[in-house]
Amino acid sequence: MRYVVLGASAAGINGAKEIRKIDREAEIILISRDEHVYSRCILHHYISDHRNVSELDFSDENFFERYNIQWKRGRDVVGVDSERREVHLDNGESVSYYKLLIATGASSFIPPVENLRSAKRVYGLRNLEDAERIREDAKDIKRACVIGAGLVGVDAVTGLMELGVEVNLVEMSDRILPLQLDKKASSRYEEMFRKRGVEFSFSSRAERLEVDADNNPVALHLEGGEKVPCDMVVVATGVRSNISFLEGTGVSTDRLGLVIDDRGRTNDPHIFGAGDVTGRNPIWPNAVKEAVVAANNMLGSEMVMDDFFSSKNTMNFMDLPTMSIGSVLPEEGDIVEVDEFQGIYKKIIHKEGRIKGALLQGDLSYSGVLTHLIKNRTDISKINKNIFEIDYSDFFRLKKNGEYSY
Amino acid sequence: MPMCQSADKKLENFIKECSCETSFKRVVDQKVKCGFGLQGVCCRLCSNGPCRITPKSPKGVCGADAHTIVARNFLRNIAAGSACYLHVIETTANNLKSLGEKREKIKGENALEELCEIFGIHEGDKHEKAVKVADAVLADLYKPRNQKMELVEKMAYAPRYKKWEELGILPGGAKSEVFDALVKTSTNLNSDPVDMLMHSLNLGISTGLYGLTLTNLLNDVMLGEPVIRKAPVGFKVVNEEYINIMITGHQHSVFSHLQDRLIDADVTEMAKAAGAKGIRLVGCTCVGQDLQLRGEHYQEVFVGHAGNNFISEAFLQTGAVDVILSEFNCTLPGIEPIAEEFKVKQICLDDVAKKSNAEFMKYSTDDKESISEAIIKEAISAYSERRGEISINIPKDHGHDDVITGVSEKSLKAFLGNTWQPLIDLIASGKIKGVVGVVGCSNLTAKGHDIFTVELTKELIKRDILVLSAGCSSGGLENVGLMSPGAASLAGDNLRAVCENLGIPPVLNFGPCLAIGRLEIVATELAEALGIDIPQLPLALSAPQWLEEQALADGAFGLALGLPLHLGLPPFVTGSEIVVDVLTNSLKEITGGQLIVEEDILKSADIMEDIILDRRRALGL
Amino acid sequence: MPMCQSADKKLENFIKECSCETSFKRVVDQKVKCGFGLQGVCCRLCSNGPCRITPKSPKGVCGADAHTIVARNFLRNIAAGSACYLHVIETTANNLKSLGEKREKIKGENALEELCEIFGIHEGDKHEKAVKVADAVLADLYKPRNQKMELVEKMAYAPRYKKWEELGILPGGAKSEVFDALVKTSTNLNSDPVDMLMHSLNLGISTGLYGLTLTNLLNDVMLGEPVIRKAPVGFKVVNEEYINIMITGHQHSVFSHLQDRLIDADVTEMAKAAGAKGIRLVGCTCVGQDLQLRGEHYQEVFVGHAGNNFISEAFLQTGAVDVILSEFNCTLPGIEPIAEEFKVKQICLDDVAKKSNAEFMKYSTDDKESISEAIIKEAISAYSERRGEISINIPKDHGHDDVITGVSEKSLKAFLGNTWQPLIDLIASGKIKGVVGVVGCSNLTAKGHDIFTVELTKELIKRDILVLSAGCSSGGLENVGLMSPGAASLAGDNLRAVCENLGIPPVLNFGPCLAIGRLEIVATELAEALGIDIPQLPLALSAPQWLEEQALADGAFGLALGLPLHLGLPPFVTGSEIVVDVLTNSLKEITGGQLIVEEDILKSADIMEDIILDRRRALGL
Amino acid sequence: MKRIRIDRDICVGCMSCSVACMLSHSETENIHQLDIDNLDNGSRNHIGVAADGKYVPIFCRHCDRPECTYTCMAGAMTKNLETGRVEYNSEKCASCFMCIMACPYGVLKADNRNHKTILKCDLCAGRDEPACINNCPTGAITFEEVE
Amino acid sequence: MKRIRIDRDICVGCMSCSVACMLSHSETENIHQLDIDNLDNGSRNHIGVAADGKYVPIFCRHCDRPECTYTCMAGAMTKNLETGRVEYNSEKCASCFMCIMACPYGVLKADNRNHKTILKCDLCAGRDEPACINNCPTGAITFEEVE
Ligand code: XCC
Ligand code: XCC
Ligand code: SF4
Ligand code: SF4
Ligand code: SF4
Ligand code: SF4
Ligand code: SF4
Ligand code: SF4
Ligand code: SF4
Ligand code: SF4
Ligand code: SF4
Ligand code: SF4
Ligand code: SF4
Repeated sequence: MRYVVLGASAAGINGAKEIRKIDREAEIILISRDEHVYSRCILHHYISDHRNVSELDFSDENFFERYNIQWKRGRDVVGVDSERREVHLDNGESVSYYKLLIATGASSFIPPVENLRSAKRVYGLRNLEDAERIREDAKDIKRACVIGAGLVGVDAVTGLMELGVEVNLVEMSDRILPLQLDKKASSRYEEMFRKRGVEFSFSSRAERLEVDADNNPVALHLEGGEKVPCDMVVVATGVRSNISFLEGTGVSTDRLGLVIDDRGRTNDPHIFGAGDVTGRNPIWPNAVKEAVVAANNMLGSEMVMDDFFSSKNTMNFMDLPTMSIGSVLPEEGDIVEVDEFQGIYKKIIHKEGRIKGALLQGDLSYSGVLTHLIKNRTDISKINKNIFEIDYSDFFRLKKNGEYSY
Repeated sequence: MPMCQSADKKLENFIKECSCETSFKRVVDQKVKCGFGLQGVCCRLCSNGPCRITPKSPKGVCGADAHTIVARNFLRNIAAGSACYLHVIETTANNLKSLGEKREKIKGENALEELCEIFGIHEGDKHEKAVKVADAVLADLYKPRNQKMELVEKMAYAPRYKKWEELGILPGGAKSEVFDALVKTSTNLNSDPVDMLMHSLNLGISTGLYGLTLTNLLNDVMLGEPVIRKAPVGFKVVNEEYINIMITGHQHSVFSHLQDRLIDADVTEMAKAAGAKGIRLVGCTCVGQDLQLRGEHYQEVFVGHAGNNFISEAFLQTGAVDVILSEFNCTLPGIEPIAEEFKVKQICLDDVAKKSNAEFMKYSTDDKESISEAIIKEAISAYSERRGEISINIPKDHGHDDVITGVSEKSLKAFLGNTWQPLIDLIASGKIKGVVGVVGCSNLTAKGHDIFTVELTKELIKRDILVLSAGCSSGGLENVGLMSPGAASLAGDNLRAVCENLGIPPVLNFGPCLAIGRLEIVATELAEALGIDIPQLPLALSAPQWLEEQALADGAFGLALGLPLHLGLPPFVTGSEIVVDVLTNSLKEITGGQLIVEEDILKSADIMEDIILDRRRALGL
Repeated sequence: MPMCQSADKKLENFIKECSCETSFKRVVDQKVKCGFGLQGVCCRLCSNGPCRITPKSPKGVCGADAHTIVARNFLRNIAAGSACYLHVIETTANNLKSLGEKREKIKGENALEELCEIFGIHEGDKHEKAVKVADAVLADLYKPRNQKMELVEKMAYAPRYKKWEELGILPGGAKSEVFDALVKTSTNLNSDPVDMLMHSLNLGISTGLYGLTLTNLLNDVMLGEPVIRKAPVGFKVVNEEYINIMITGHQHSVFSHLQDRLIDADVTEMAKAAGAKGIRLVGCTCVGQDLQLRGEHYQEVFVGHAGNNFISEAFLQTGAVDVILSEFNCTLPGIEPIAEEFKVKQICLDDVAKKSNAEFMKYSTDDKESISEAIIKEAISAYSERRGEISINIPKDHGHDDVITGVSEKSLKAFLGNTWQPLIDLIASGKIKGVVGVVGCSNLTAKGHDIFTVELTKELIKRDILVLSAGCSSGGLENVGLMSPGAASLAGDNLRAVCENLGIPPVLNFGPCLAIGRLEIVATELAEALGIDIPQLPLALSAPQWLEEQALADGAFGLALGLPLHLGLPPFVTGSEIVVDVLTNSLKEITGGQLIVEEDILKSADIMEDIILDRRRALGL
Repeated sequence: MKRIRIDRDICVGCMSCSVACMLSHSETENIHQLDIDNLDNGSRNHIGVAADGKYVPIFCRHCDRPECTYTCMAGAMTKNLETGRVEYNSEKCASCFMCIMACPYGVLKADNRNHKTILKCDLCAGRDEPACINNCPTGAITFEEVE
Repeated sequence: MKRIRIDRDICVGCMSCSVACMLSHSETENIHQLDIDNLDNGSRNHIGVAADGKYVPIFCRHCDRPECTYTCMAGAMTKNLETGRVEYNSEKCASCFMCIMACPYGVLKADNRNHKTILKCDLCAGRDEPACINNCPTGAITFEEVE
């Protein structure tokens, strides 16, 4: 049996590994545009020169050899023939499959701001190539502008900052990481960034990019008149799923991306999907789990994806870690509990005995329990304990095989 | 920051804002407590150890089982606690002796007369008598173990003395009894838990009669007898316009010279020259309560009692304390970094209480004048150097102005018309159901800081039970207002009526933990008046938040007296069924006393109320 | 059954066959030792605890850090150890006083004269002098802490006394110093590790001069001075044809009356009537070694020393012991079930050593006759009742017949011709490289039972180092033959020649651990003869298998004397860098002493040899 | 595979297991050499205190479906298919702490010193057996075969 | 693979396992040289305390499906398919802490000093066996073969 996996990121690599785990004999071919296996989440470490390419590799050592997976690297898939069960590559090659796992991920989306799509030195931060170019260009430039203060945008800022580039971060909201952090937690980072020379333009949208004669950026003009001088722009405002190769194949997609069910199945019984290519729940662990689920189902073993909970994030900038789970901004009727001491900030929002969100900055020890409680909306009202001290001890339970459960 | 709660919410909020760490935070860090230690079944005496009792290893290497190990640990703790109180009475007696020899002022002449009466000292003028009283005490303390102490029979209630004699627990020389208890509890020596428990009772007797009772009575002579009066308490008592010295310890007589010197005109002038109005003492721990108890005689120099031991770290962070002057416990090691941070000068008068960064000025009666001068000098220089550098933040709403203090067995009896009859009548009629002494330390582990103490007290007074208190628990009760007359509104109908009638609160403040001895004199005198022995009184004792070894020694005295003694947390003895059974059960047949461990506040109140009701029934009330 | 090994293989094999469990098995059960306890960073003093130091909780609730907690635990252990030895000298002095008052036999008249010389007592006949000597000792023990003990200056080597005076560690009344150390180590009292370490040295001085040295000298007067002779040791010494009483403890003078009474004709008749040839004493623990030391005077009643403390459980299982008579340690709780099983009667003469199932006959000089009668009666009845029920199994090949015993500072000097010169010459010439005292207890954790002690000793004598020994380590060394003349063959060439020439073994037996004081007198006299201070001698001390608190107090004396002291296991202090640094490093600048912890046997020998070689060089040898 | 079975009722909070874990992950075999308040030492297990004050040993389960591995985008947390263990490779770890957040049992925390590595139970890889189980004086934790 | 089996009922919270873990990951072999209040020491296990006060040894499970590895985008956390261990490579780790968040059992934390590396149980890689199990006085944690 031959299994083909498209994509060498979280979903692709883990899916392939899972297939191998279940079936020691099957033939597995992994096809990826990427020439290297690398973690897209730490490209900023590459930019700042903390890691080289091989150090971005999140897969097991000698992954392909070890797990006996054939890798067609640097190959684009241009089409799928679901009747003949073949994928067509950009070099003309066709690869047949018994079952196919689509894990082609997503690519940066550059919004239609004047000149943004046409100018030189405007990059997303999604692929290694982006990172390579940014790193290269950073040698020649003085100032950079980053649009979008989500995780990717802030990652880009740290990468550039380490290289000594002056950075200005432009964001529509009033603070960085508006989806993950509250004002207090963001401010802490903003203060630290400012100390390192980073500037912020909040509540701002990009209006147009001014370029020079060589089509290099000169300044980003914001709505409202402000002008941010810059020699390079990094756009971190969103991604679009890589599904163009599925046009006309009959495989179901929608405006977000590839459509799959909770078993990773598409509308084609031999085609499965996982990860960012679905456009949904775009966080790493979900990509991995979806791939694991899909792989199991591909091999006939029933497994259901039961955890779509994706509002959970951690970050670690300038040695200050933060964890954000669920809703960190209170709504009416919510009870907010805050605990602050010596640089550690903890906030838990709960209502009617259920924790809705948690924000921890500084000390994340043992906090995984909160993720579970928030995700499952567990009732903690009977636990007579300081909410910040609730841990797994209050739910302790062992399965027969020694695993924990709830 | 995670921290434990306090019954005193204002204190709790103040601590939340404090910049330096306190015990309130560390108690959370230390929340995982070793089960072996809690049960008392860990032994660390020798290099074959440490040994722990478990199902697979039910004996130490030497063969000691759980009972031996628990009893050894327990007796050693009690020996140390007894030693602490005996150290206090030894210092006190030495100070009295010196006062007599140097013919200094006797502030409590009546008290001296009464002591001479009890001791049988008739010859000499008052100063010579004072010397003889002191010598009698010291002679007893220094007897060898095979010579019974002579004052025991004079001090103890006769039926109790007889019982102790039958049981063979009358103490020989107190210091030697402690000494041999220390020997007994070493490796491959004593392994008999019952012998060790009896020795514990023996140590309890010397602790109670000498460490507690005699210290109070000798202090009465030197420092003035307690007089019932109103006094302010809490953080509000401290005034930043003065140079403030916070005192910690239990040996009030060590401050006799200083407390008078501080208000001399020339000293006040020196303070004014530095920009302050004068120098004042602020109370903390039991010595503060002792000053408060005798506050009638120190109205100028003593501004009031700020609170109990566990408020000391927070209190220093008001910035208003210029000097910490210690001579005993509780002087928390936790104050050291705070004193550094707030530039507070630390001075230690007795090396048993030496803090790492304190200046040691060894107190002796010969040096007391020069020591007072040195302290005054340090205080003024600390004030001058630090006030510009630190900020003052005194929560002026913390505390109360109208705490009733100065209660002793004498002042209370005098208040009732020089007889216990009114109290006996109130008890007989049921207006007061009974009496409970809620005494001893403050800790952070029985529900939180003073929480058990305060809630238990509220429960008891709701049930018309009069509460007498002494020790750091008093420090907690008075700071939440339970020792002010207004607290009567929290009492049950009967008790409230009594209180409002007499103008007293339902919780009476006897002062320092030493005064537990005074409380026990009240019990003795009531028993005597009723012609019964102590185990028959409608009275119980609770040390809900006992903290230290001294508290255990105190408790041993209560048990020797035949009192039911409640604790809110078990001592580290639960690893031995024999020890637990003797203390909580068979002791009733031995001394009449009983240890009751109950960690639930309501159940504790129920149990004590039941005991009181039982005894009322037995007395036909 | 898994059990630890012994240097004494015959013992080990015997234990393997024993039916009752011994410490050898339990040490395996207890092999997992708490890291906090080992490091000394667990504190169990109060109800906010137990507290432990960890990276996330570096202070106890009260604020005590690792240094405070370690120092507190350590000082309290030393106080207890000191108390043990002081209890022994107090009993001994009381017995001497009684002997003088009742004008009983003085077996060591020369010894009495020498003591009077040292103490400056010139008036009265010998009995009156004996009383004065005893009184001088007791008076010192009972002084309050602020009065320095008078005999210290008389007993101590002058340069040492001067050093102690400079350091401010001259002890006040020994019992009061112990007492206040106990107070100091309670909650919220002392937190200064350096102060507590200095107090430990102070306690070491009283331990060494009073607990060790004076006990030996007073025993010399009452019981007869040591005379060098050959003696049998091991399990073989016991003869089942006699009624056998095994003694345990340290207070030999408590047996004075009994040991003479047992060989009276009428007592021997009573024994014969029961079917035995007589009643005999068998030695175990240090009191056995004391009898062995003075064996010249007790040749009939004392059959020999069976071995050290940890052989006691096995020895009882030979079935040949009819009575266990204890007055101090090491009386293992582990013997209780064995005594039950083998129907051995247990009698206790001092309540500090009370076993649960022992009959307590409180020793006092007034009751000694009736106590001896009672003991004899119990012994005969035990013999009669039990011998039919149990089987005897004495390994007659266990032990040696030719152990050289009776070595003291006097008998050794006399042996050398009443001068130390021969020994000094041998050291100067390099025939004896230096001297090491391998002393103290036996334990089971430093490589096994006596294993470290024996192997270290073999290493040292291989390197021509003369070994002096005292305590349970001697019990181990003699039972494996190292104290027999034949052991010379295991020594290096030089030392072997010396030994064969003089007819002595390379390991000299000073007797009980009390005799560590005698060893230290040898050191002092050698220093004096050479005109140097003790830290300059080519001499080191090792207590490789120290066991108890007493050993730590002993060690404190060694450190105060300026000796390098090796231990084979660390004391429970490694949790504090300050305490470790003071003991192992900066102490050299303070008293000249140094603690050396080395768990490897060869490295230990290397270290001590290096010290000796360094000092030889410094002396120009 | 074997898992550490936990019998919480007999755990008395002595923390010997945590000490053993620290020791087995320090440079020394000798407890006396373990620097016990040094933040370089961290235990991969911990004792939780539940609301009623009882102690609960919280140990990594090496879950069959380990959330931590799903969430780890650096490939540092992986489930070893052969041994069943959830392994942590600190070199790959990007200190993002997603795994801490993901473990529903709150088992994980970062190391005490630098807060960069995850204190992840490795079942004492490289040893015959986990150090903690042999150090629990009450037998509350044992190592047992499970499915 | 072998996993640390935990019998929580007999865990007494002595933390010997944690100390053992600290020690085996510190520079020294000798417990007495372990600087016990130094932030450089961290244990990779910890003892949780449940609501009823009982101890729960919390050790990395080296999960079959390790959340931490799934979440690790730097490849620092990986599941070794041969040995079954979840391994941590601190060099690859980007200190993002996603794994801490991901581990559902709260096993992970960052190091105490710099909060940069993950204190991840490595089953005492490089040693014969995990240090903690041999230091558990009650036998609550044992190292056992599992599937
Ligand atoms: Fe007397 S010890 Fe300390 S001062 Fe207070 S009550 Ni005196 Fe107890 S906590
Ligand atoms: Fe002296 S204590 Fe016990 S008897 Fe022996 S050496 Ni006397 Fe030490 S083990
Ligand atoms: S009480 Fe004993 S077992 Fe518990 S932590 Fe302390 S020393 Fe260790
Ligand atoms: S005295 Fe006994 S129980 Fe205590 S540590 Fe020593 S061998 Fe263990
Ligand atoms: S004295 Fe201090 S360190 Fe010791 S148990 Fe009490 S709070 Fe803890
Ligand atoms: S069982 Fe093991 S892991 Fe748990 S405390 Fe004991 S030694 Fe540590
Ligand atoms: S750390 Fe990982 S393997 Fe361990 S219990 Fe948590 S999720 Fe499971
Ligand atoms: S750290 Fe968490 S997610 Fe990772 S293997 Fe362990 S349990 Fe699973
Ligand atoms: S912290 Fe490290 S291991 Fe964790 S997700 Fe980030 S890169 Fe991966
Ligand atoms: S498996 Fe890992 S986390 Fe678990 S105890 Fe072992 S080393 Fe620690
Ligand atoms: S060693 Fe055992 S009893 Fe102690 S904390 Fe750990 S699991 Fe609990
Ligand atoms: S902290 Fe490390 S182990 Fe945990 S998820 Fe992140 S990278 Fe993985
Ligand atoms: S098995 Fe785990 S918890 Fe135990 S010592 Fe090893 S690493 Fe630590």
